[in-house]
Amino acid sequence: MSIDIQIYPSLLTLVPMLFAPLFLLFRTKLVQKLLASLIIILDLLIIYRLTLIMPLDEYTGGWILRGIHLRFDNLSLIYTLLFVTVIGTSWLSSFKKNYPPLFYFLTSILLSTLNTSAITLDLFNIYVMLELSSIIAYILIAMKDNWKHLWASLKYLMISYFAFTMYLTAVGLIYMHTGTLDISRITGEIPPIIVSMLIVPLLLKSGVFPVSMWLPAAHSLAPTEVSAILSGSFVKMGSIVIFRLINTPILKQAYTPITLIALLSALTGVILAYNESNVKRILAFHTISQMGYVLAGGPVYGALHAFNHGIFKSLLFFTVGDQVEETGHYDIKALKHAKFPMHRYIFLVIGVLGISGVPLFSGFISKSMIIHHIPIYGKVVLILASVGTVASMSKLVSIGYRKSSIKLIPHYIIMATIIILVGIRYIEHVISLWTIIESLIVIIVGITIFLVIHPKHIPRILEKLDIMVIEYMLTLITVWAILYM
Amino acid sequence: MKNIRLISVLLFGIFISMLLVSAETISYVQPDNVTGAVKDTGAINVIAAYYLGYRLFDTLFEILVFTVAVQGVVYLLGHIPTLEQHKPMREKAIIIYTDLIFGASLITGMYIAVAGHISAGGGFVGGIVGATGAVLVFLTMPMEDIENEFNHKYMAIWEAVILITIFILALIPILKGMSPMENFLPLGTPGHIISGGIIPIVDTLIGIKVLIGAVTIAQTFIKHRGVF
Amino acid sequence: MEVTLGFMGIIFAIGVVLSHNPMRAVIFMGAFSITMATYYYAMGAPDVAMAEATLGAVFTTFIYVVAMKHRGSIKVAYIRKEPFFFKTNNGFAGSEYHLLKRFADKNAMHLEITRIAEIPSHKDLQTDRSFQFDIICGGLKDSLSLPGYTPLPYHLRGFAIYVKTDSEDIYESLEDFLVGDVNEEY
Amino acid sequence: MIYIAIAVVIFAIGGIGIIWKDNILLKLLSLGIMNAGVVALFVSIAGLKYRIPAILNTSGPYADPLPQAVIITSIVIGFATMSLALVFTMLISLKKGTLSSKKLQEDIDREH
Repeated sequence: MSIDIQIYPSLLTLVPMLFAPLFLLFRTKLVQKLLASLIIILDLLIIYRLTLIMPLDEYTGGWILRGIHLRFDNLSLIYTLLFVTVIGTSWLSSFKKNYPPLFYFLTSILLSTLNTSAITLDLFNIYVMLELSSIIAYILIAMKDNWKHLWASLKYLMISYFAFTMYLTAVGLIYMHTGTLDISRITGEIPPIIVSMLIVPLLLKSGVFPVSMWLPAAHSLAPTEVSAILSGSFVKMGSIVIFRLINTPILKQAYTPITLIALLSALTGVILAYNESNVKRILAFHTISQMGYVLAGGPVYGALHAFNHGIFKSLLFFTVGDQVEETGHYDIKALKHAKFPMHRYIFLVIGVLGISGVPLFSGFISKSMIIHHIPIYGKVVLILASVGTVASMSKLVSIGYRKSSIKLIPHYIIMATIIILVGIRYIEHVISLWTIIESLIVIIVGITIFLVIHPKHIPRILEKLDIMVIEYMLTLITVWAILYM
Repeated sequence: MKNIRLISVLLFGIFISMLLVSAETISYVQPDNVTGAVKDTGAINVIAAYYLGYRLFDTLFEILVFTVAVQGVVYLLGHIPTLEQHKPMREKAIIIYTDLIFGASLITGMYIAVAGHISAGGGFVGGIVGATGAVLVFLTMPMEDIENEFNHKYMAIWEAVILITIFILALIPILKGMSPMENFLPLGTPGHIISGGIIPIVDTLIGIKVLIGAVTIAQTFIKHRGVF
Repeated sequence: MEVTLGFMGIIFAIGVVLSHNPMRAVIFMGAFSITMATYYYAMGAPDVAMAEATLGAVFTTFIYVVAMKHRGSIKVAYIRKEPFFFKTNNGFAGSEYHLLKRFADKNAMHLEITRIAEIPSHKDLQTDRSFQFDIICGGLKDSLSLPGYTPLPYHLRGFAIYVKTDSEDIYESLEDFLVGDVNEEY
Repeated sequence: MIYIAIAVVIFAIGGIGIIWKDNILLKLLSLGIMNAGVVALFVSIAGLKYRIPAILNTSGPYADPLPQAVIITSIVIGFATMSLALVFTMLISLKKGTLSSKKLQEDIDREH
């Protein structure tokens, strides 16, 4: 093959897709390692080549206006980089464990669906991506043969299939109204009821508070690498589609309800996390909270925060998940007797510093950007949420460490390096006396709260299937009502 | 719990009635989607032209959805022990008729798959029609015979190979300087069985792939659950 | 024509939603799929109709029927005692048998019935691995002590069905069933 | 417009079934109905003006082929989701001996 093959955005998807069945054919570990690294390297190469000529439009099959419209731009760049990094590191981590070939097959298809969601501009194509990635998630969550996992997965299946069917109805009605499925060609006003049917399933997919109570059970029960993939990359899919829709007639006036839901989610997520004692569920609730930040941030700052969150959340899930699998304890009290080994604790702390928004770490950059570009009511809520983040993360750090021999674990190091590099490289954009004082105050208040207020056990009533449906319906009607006014 | 369900049914009802009321405000635009499709793809079934031409990208994912489901079902059902009490119907007449029907359904399915670009049907439907016949045969066969004749391992290999072939067909145009998923074969005369470039080829491959996948699902279900 | 088909579809859909028995619901579902396939054909979509007829009506129904066959099984051991639990030429009979059968049908479960000669001794229950029954019955008094099993008295005073204490869910649902406090809505 | 209404009503019946039923199998069947409702919606949109299928050996004007072409994908996705959901249901009922979603949820709560 010559080097000057012309490059297309769709290659990002076709490459992992092409290699995925090979995982089922060649079941030896060595071949699987080779294939995994080949996919990651090729995808990174394609992303690099695409950045040289972006923004780049493609209609599949070369049929202008009739093929599916794909576009590679800044937004796609951030998201595809995130997806490739998270899935690559998860593979790196999974080779030490005993995963069936099916895991690699599913995750490489997941990578291709995630990549597609980052480049596609076609409403129906987005539906296919939503469904395929969810089907993969159901199987990944249910891989352990335990009825709790199966029930978490089935619950998620029912609520999300219900939601995506609604999304598809909205797509049909939009097609009827405008005669096109291409986001960039939609013109004219869309009735608010259709907009709400289109948006709420995407919110469910992005894991924000009232509609996504499937998330804690699913993300905490899954094995370590699957949790990292789900929290690090999978939930970002909804947010990128929402960002794609922002400048179109569909979402022009609809951003207010999304911001409100995002703020609610940012705050509720940390409250629930603070009162939780299962370590993996703490992290899952943080995903709910941080996705609130992402959606409140909008396409520029939100996308950056999505990247940062993907990186530090997967680092946290790697460290905590490895610890949980090693000791068998989920409860924070039990873990205080089985402390982290030194080499794991350091990376846990780096992840915590990232998520808490401490200067010199990546969370600081995107969090201060979001806080400074949001209206004043949002500012207050987000600062409160940051305080809560620090408080509940202090719970994790307070588990403590024991001395152990030094081990170099590559996937921890990759993630930690990215956190610190991003944190240092972009610090000049946000640094000022005010942001530093602000973050210091947040940290001090957060730690004080951790020392003073004792967490209470909150019953998991919000995670029942019936309640989940009612949460969904309420959100749907609220969004519609706000849009209608 | 009952109250909560009642409330959500009410909310759902309100929402649907709102939808029905506001359906009046939705206008209808019919885009001109038909002319030019035959010239572009060479398939006189314009639905196939969309399905395997303009929107081949979606269809690739659709095949993947099916494959993922098959793999998931096989993996998850592997957790429960196989059932000992598969009792096939061993009457001669039934065996002969099911075999005949199997043959007929395979041929019908193949035709539906191959001729997807000139008449209604297509790979998916063809594959499932073929698999329905195979399911009938399963009712009359002992489990060992089923496992010998429809060997899991070989079927898995074929499935993966066909999947890769379809993806390679989507990627070949790049080497010729065209964009991926473009129809790189000559289009032929519209209406003939050999026309439409890669469309009949992809249709056939999808047909075989779906046949294998559906047979695998049926076989796994019967193996672990028994029939009727 | 099309409108009639559409309304038939609506009626079958209501039939699925209103039926309490899963098997009947699946049959309604098959009828619904076939009707919808005809409806799509009448609306000028033969490709969609064929996909719906083959995938929706035939294959999905097949999978449902196979999957519904018997989900889960209860291992029952019985001591032959005439009015309570005994074997006739065409199957089992007796008051306790019918009680259990109705319970199993309601929960879509399958009874695996084994006959035992006499009330198992303590030693058997504690040491013998083959005593892995969920339920022991056959006109037993509720004053017996079988380690690992809890008596569940039912409406005939003084008689009980012994349920394994570990299998909590069978215990609870059977208790609900026997007490008559079953107001689950399907 | 009556065709759109029929589709939305079927969709609504499925949705109510999902919410109201307690048995998981019946919930899944209702999901299937909901999916069929959406398919009917797309087919109705395609045939809103003309109902001759777009196979060009008859004469036009034809129904809109695009909604018909895309909705086949949705049928397949529905089938795939349904078979997976059935497998989950079977495994759960093997382990827990119940299909009531209420009971399963209570069991989960009791373990904490």
